[in-house]
Amino acid sequence: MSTSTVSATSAAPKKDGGRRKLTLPWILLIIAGGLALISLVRVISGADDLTSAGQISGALQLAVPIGLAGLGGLWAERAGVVNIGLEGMMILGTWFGAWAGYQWGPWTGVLMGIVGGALGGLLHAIITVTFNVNHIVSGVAVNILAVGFTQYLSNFTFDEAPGGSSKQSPRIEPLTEITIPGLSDWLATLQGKHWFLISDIAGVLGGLVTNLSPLTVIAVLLVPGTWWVLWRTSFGLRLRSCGENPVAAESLGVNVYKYKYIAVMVSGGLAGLGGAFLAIVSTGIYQEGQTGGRGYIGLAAMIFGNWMPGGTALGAGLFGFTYSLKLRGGAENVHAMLLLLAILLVVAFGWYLYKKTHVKAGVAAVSAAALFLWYALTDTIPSQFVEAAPYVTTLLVLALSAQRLRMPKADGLPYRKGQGK
Amino acid sequence: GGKKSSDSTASSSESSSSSKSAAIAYDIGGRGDQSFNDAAFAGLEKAQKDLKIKGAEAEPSEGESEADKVQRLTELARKGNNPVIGVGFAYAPAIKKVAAKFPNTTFGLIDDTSVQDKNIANLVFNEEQGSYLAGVAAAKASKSGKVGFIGGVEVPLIKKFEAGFTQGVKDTNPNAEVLSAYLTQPPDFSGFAKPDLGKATAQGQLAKGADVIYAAAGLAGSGAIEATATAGKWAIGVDSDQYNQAGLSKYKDKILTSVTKDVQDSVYNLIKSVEDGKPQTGEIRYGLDKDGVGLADSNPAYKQMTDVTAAVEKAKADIIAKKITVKTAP
Amino acid sequence: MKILYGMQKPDEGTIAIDGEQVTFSSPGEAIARGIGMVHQHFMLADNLTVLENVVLGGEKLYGIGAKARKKIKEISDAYGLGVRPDALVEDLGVADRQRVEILKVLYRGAQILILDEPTAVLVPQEVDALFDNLRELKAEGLTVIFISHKLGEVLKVADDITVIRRGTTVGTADPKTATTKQLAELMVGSELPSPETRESTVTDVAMLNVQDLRLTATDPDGVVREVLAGIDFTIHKGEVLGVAGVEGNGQTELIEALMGMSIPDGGVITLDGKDISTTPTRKRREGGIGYIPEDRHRHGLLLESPLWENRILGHVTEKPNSKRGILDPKAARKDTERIVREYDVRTPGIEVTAASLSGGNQQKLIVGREMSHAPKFLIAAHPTRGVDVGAQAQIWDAIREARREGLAVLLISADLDELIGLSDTLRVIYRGRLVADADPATITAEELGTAMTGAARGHLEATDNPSAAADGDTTEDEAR
Amino acid sequence: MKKFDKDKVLLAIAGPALALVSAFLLTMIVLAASGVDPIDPLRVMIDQASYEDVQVLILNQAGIYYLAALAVAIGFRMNLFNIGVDGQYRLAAMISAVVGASVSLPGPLHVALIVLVAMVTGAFWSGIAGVLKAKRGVSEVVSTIMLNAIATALIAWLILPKNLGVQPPGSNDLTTGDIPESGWFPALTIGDGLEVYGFTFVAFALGVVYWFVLNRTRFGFDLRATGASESAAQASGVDAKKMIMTSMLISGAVAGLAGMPLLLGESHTYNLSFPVGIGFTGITIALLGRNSPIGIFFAALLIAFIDKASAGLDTAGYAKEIGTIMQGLIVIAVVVSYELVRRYGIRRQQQKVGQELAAGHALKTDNKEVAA
Ligand SMILES: Nc1ncnc2c1ncn2[C@@H]1O[C@H](COP(=O)(O)OP(=O)(O)OP(=O)(O)O)[C@@H](O)[C@H]1O
Ligand SMILES: Nc1ncnc2c1ncn2[C@@H]1O[C@H](COP(=O)(O)OP(=O)(O)OP(=O)(O)O)[C@@H](O)[C@H]1O
Ligand SMILES: [Mg+2]
Ligand SMILES: [Mg+2]
Repeated sequence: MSTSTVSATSAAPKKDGGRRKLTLPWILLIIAGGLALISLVRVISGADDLTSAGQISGALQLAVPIGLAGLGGLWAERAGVVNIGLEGMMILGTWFGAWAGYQWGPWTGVLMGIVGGALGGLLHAIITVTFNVNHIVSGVAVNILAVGFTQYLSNFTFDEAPGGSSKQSPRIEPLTEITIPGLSDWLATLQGKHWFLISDIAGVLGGLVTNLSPLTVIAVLLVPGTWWVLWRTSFGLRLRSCGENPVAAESLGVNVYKYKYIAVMVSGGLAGLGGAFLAIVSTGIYQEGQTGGRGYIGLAAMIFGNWMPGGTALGAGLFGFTYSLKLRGGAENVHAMLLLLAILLVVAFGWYLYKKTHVKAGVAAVSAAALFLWYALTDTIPSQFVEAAPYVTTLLVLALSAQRLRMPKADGLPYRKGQGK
Repeated sequence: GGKKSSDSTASSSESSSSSKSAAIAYDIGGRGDQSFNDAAFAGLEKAQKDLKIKGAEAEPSEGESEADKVQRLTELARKGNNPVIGVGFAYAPAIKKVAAKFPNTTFGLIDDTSVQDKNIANLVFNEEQGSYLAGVAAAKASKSGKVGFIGGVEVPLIKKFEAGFTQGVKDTNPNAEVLSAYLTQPPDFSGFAKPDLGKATAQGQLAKGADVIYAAAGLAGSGAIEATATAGKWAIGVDSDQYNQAGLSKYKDKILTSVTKDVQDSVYNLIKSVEDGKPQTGEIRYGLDKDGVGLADSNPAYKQMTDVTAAVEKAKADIIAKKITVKTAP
Repeated sequence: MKILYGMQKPDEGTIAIDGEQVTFSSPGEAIARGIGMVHQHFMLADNLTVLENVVLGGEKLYGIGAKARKKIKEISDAYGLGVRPDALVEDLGVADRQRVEILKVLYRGAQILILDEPTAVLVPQEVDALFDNLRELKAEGLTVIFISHKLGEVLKVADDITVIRRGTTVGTADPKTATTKQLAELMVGSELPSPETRESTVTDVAMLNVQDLRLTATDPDGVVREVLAGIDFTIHKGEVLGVAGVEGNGQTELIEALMGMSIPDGGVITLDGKDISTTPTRKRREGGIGYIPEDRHRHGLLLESPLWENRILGHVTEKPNSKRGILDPKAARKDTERIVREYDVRTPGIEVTAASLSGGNQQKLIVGREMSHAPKFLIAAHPTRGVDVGAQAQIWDAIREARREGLAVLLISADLDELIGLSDTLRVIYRGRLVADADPATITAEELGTAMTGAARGHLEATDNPSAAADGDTTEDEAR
Repeated sequence: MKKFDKDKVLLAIAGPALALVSAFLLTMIVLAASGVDPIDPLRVMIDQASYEDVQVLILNQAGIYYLAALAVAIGFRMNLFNIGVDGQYRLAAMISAVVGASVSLPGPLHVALIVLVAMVTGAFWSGIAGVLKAKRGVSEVVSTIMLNAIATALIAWLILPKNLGVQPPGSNDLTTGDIPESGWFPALTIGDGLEVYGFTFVAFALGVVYWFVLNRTRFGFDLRATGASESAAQASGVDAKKMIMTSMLISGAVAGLAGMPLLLGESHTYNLSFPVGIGFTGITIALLGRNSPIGIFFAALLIAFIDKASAGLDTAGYAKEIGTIMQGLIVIAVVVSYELVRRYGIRRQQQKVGQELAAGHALKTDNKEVAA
C-alpha cells in the first residue's frame, strides 16, 4: 500500500496554474447559460412545465433521497471505505423511520431512520474495517440483510398495527411544510406569465420556496455542511487522510480505525435519513421495496460528482430533474428535451469546429440534425423512452463531459494498523 | 407470512384430503399488498369462515421463474387443495402444465383466458367497463375539462383501465382531455409500490390543469390520491373502495369514487362451486352486469352530485344492454 | 526505528529519553515525546495540500487555517526549505516532498529527528542543502538520527556512528577517524562492492537508436505540455548508456516511450535495425527489450501472486512460459526455480507470494526474469534502489555479465556512483531534453549533479566544470 | 512443497466450514430472538430439499445463477464491477427469444442461433459500458446501473405488440411468441416428468472453460494480471483499454447466456414474468465463490438451495424472509472466516519465510508482526 511515493511524480516540468479552477462567477455564468437555454427550449416547445415551480419542487423531492445516499457514499469513501451497502442502509432508514414515525411522530421517525441507517453502517464498518473484508462483499451482504430483516420484522410489527400490513406501515403524520406565503404567490404569478427567462427564474425560485419540507431544507444544508466538515475542520482533514493515505495518517498519530468507523456510520446515517425522507416526506408510509435502487443511484451520483459534495448534489439534482420531468409531463417534457439536446449538440459542433476536431464535429452535427428531425416530426415520444430519460441523460452527460474522476487514493483498499512500511 | 397463516396451513400440509381445503398462490407482492392479492385473500378468508374449509397460501419469491410457479402449484395440488387458484396472469403457463397433471383438481386463474382446460376456471374482469364509468364520472365532475389517468406499470392489464377511462371521458365530453401516465415499465413492477412517484405524477397533471385524477396504480395510487386531495381536486380510486381504506382516511372526502374489481367474490365463488360439487370451468367473466366490476358510491359528496350519478347509471345500463362496447386497449 | 516511533512494539529492551524510560504504543505517543520521523517511503497523501499534510495529526498546535499557514512559512523561511503550503503534494518533486516531510517533523516541535534514507533520491547539491539544514537543526539543540547506506554521507554529517546488521548493533565508529572501508566491513562483514567496470565492451554495432523523440501530455484541463523533446541517442551492443537527472525530468516518460506504454508524438525508435516506433509493448518485449522498472511494486510484480506467476509476467508469450497460446505452468515453475537458484533469490519456495520477499530479493527475481530471455536491450531504472548491499553487487554483476555478451543497456539511476561506475556513456536529462553528456571515466558526482540542475550544458569536461556552473543558480532550480 | 499444499487444503476447507456453522448459528439466534422456534424452520428447509422435485429446481436454478455469477466474476477478475449483468441477461433473453420464435431451422442449428444471438446481444449491451470506460473513462459502476434501467425501458418498448412482441389472445401478458420445438434444448428427464434443463450442464461445462481460459491461456494470464495490478500488467505488455473492452464483452456474452436455461428449457418465450434480479444474485454468488469456478459452483448451489427451500417456509407457517436473512449472514460469515483463515495462512507463510531465512542465510530472524 505504502509502496514508494517516490515515483509518483512522473510528470515533468509543469507550469503552475495549469489547473483551471471553477470560480464562483464561472459557476454562476454556467447556471445562467443553462437556464437561458432551457428557457429557450421552453418557449419554442411550449412545454411550460419545464421550469415550473412544481417541476422544481418535484425535482428537489426526488433528488433529496438520492443526494443523501450520495453524501453518505461520499463520507464513507472519503475515509477509504467503499459503500455499496447504501441501498440496504436506506432500506433500514425507511423501515425504522416509518416504524418510529407512525408511533411517535415524524421527527422521532427521522431520528430513528438515521439510527437505523447508522446501524447498517456500523455493521459495514465492523466487517470492512475490523475484519478487513472486501468492501463490495460487505456492502452486498448489508443489502441482503437489510432486505431480509425489514421484511421479517414487518411480520411482527406493521402486520399487527391498524392500517398496516406485512408489506407496509400505517400512515405517518406528515411534517409541517414551509411556504413563504407572499413570495411564493408572487413568484407563481410571475411564472404564470411564461416570459422568457424571467418566468423560468421565478419558477425555479418558486420551486425552492413552496411547500418545502423542513427535512428538505436540512438535506440541502447537509451539502455545504458536509463540505465544511470534511474540508474545513481538523476532523474532516483526518477523515480524508484515512482515505488518501491511511499509513501516513497513522504515522502522524491519527487513529485510522476510529475515523473509518465514524465515517461509515455517518454514511449509514445519511443513507438512513434518505430512507426516512422517502418514508416520511415523499410518501408518508413505509412500503416494501420503496427504495427501488435509489441507493445505487446515489452511489452513481457521487461518482458522477467526483467524490465532492457539490458534484454529488449536482448529480442527484440532474437525476431528480429528469426524473421529475418524466413523471410530471411524461412525453411532452421529454420531447422538449430532444430539442435541448439538439441545441447542445449544435454548440458542441461549433466547439469541435473551433478546436479543429472534424470527426467529432461531424458526429455532433449529424446527431444534432437527427434529433432536430425527430423533434420536428413527432409530438411525443413513446412512454418507454420517457422512462429511460433520466438514465440516458446521466449516461450522456458522463460520456460527453471530460472525465477526470479522482477517487480517494486508498478507497476500497484494505488497511491494517502497523503494517505500513 | 408470519404467525397467522401457520395455524391453518401447517396442519393442512400434513393431513391431505381428510377435510376440504382451498389454496391460493399469490402474485408478486403477496399478501399484505392492500390490493389485488389481499382481495384474493379476503375471498379465501370468507370461504374459510362461511364454508368451514381450510385455506392454504403460498407466496412467490422475487426473481423466480416459471418452474417455481409450477412447483408451487404442484405442491398445493398434491396436498389435496381444491381449488388451487393462481392470482394473476403470470400463472397462466404454469397452470397449463399443472392442470394437466391433476385432472381432478380445479385450478382458478385470475386475469387470463389464454389457457383453457376442463379443470381450469378463468376468472376475468371487465376492468374497462368499470373504468368507463369512472371516465363518465370524471368528465362530469371536471370543471377544467382536463382529467388525469395514472397507471402503475404499463402492462396490457392496466392499459385496459386506461382505454375504458379514456373512452368514458370522451363519450361524455368529446372536448375533454385525458392526460395519462405510467409510473414504471415492466418488468419493473415497482410502479405499483412507489407512492412518491404517484404523487409526483399527479402533481404534474394537476399543474397542467387536471382536476380529476384516476389512479390505477395499486399502492402508488395512494400517493396520487394524497396529491390530488391536498390540491382540493377529485381523486378516483381503484380495485377496492378506497374511500373506506384506513390508510387514506385523511383524504377520503376528496375520493370521488373507486372502480371496484371483485376479486374477492370471484375467489369465493370458485371455492364454493368446488365445494358444491359443480366446479366452475372455462371463462367466468365478471362485468358490470354481475357487479364484478363497478363504481363505489360511499362518498356522500358523490351521491349528491346527481348529474354525475345519473350519467354513470345511464352508461352502466347502456353497457349492460350492450349499447356501448368498451375498448380494451387504448 | 519503527519501534522507536511507536509503530511496532519491542519484545524486550528499554528506550530512555533524557534519562527517562518510556514505552510507546502508537506514533502519537512518540510524537508527544518529541520524536519525529522522516520515513524511507514518504508518508504523504498526494491529493492533499502541503499544508494539510503538515498539520494532519497536529491540528491542535496551530489549527488548520491561517495560523498554521503562517507557522509553516515561518519554519520554511527559518530553515530555507522553500515550501509552498497550498501546493498539492502530487505536484511536488521528490526533493520538495523530502522537505515537506522534514517540515512536518519540525512543525510538531520534535526534539529528536529520525531520518531514514533521506538522501536516496536527492542530487548531491540537494544533499548538501539538506545537510546544511541538519546542521542548523543540530545547532538549535535537536538530536538527529540519520540512517543511510551511503557511507560517505554518514561520515560527512554524523557526530557518532552506530552500525546495525541483522537487527543487532555490530559496532560503533568515530566519523573523524573511520574510513568508508572500515564502515563497509562492519556493515556487510566484508568489503564493500563497487559498481566500477573498467574494461570496455562497447562495439560499434548500434542496437537501439532514438531520433528526435517527442512526447506531449495533455493535462485534464486541456493544457498541452511537452514532456520529452529532441531526444536523440544510440546505444551500441555491449554499451551501457547512463542517464542522469533529477527525478521528474522525463525519465519515466522516456522509459514509457521506449517500452511502448505511451505513444510518442514524433520521432523514430529503432531496435536492432527495425523501426519499433509504433509497435505495441508486448511485441517490443518479444523483440528483445528487457525491463527493470523503477518501481518494482507498481510495474514489475504481481505482489499477491506466487513467484512463478511473477516469472511469467511480461513474458507470457515466450518460452518456457507458454506454447501456442497455452500456458505451461510446469515449465514456468521449473524455470523459476532455476532463477531462484542462479540469482540467489532468498525464498523458501516459488509458491510464496512476491509480497513476502524483501525488496532486494524481489529485485533479484526481476533481474533474473528479464535476463532469462536473452534481451538485446535492457532498460534498467534504478536497479538497486532500496536494495541491500549484497543484492546490489549481484545485480551489478548480472548487468556487467550480460553487457559483456553484447547487451545494450539504458541505465537510469539516482545513485550517481552507480551511474558513473557502470556506464560507458553518460547523458543528462533536464526538463525533457538530453542537455549534456559526459565521460564516466573522468566526471565526478558533483559535476554531474550540477548538470542535472540544468546549470551546465553540452559536453561536460571535468576541468571546465567551474565555468559551466558559474552562471546558474544551481540548487533552487529543480523540477516542478 | 507437498507439506505446504496439505496445509493449503486444510485451510481451504476450514474457511467455508467455519462460515457455514457460524451462519446457521447466527440465523438460529435471530429466530430465537424473534420468539420463533430456532430449529424447526431449518428442519423444514432441509426437509424441503429432500424432495426430488425441489432438488431439480435447485439444480436448475443453480445453473442459471452459475452463468450470471461467471459473468460477474470475469469482470471482478480484472477489477471491473459489472453491475449490469441483469440488464444484459434480460435484453439478451428477449432478443434471442424473438429471433428464436421467428425462424425455423433444424434442431441443433436453431438452438445454436438462439444462443449466439443471446451472446451477441449481451456482449453488445455490456460493450457500451466497455466503450464508455475505455474511451471516455466513465466508471462502469455508474454506466451499468444506468444501462440496466435503459434495458428495462428498451425491452418494454420492443415487446409491445406493435413492435416485436405478441399478446396471446385472452392473456394480459406480453410475450415474444413461442419458439418452435426445434429451438428447445433437450432436457434430462428423471423420475416422473422432472426435467433438468440441458443447458444447466452447458453452464457447468462453461465453468471448466472459464477455469481453463483464466489459468491456462495467455489471455487469461493477462486478464488476471490486469486485475492483480493494472500498472504491472500494462508494463508487461497488456493493452489495458483492449483488455477492458474484451473482458467487458466476454462478461456480457456470458451474461447473455444466463437466460438460456429458462428460455430453451422451460418458457420457450420471453414474457413479462421472466425473472428479474438474476444479475444481482450473480454478484453475491461470485463474491461468495471468490471468483473461482468451483467456489461459484458451491455458492450457486447454496444460494439456490436457500431460495428454493425457504419458499416452502410460508406453507409451514414461517416467514420465508428467514431465507434472505440466512443468505446475508452466510455471505458475511463466509467472507469473515475466509479473511481470518487467510490471515492465519499469511502468518504461517511469513513465519516460514522468516524461519527459512534465519536458518539458511540468517537475513532475518523471527518477529511477531506481519508485514503486508
Ligand atoms: N531483526 C529482524 N527481525 C525481524 N525482521 C527484521 C529484522 N530486521 C529486519 N527485518 C525485516 O526486514 C525488513 C526490512 O527491514 P528495514 O526496512 O527496517 O531494514 P533496513 O535496515 O531499514 O533496510 P534498508 O536500509 O534497506 O531500508 C522489514 O520488514 C523488517 O521487518
Ligand atoms: N514480522 C516479520 N517476521 C518475519 N519476517 C518478516 C517480518 N516482517 C517482515 N519480514 C520479512 O521482511 C521482508 C519483507 O519486508 P519488507 O517488505 O518490509 O522489505 P523491504 O523494506 O521492501 O525490504 P528492503 O528494505 O530490503 O528493500 C520479508 O522477507 C519478510 O518475510
Ligand atoms: Mg530502511
Ligand atoms: Mg527497507
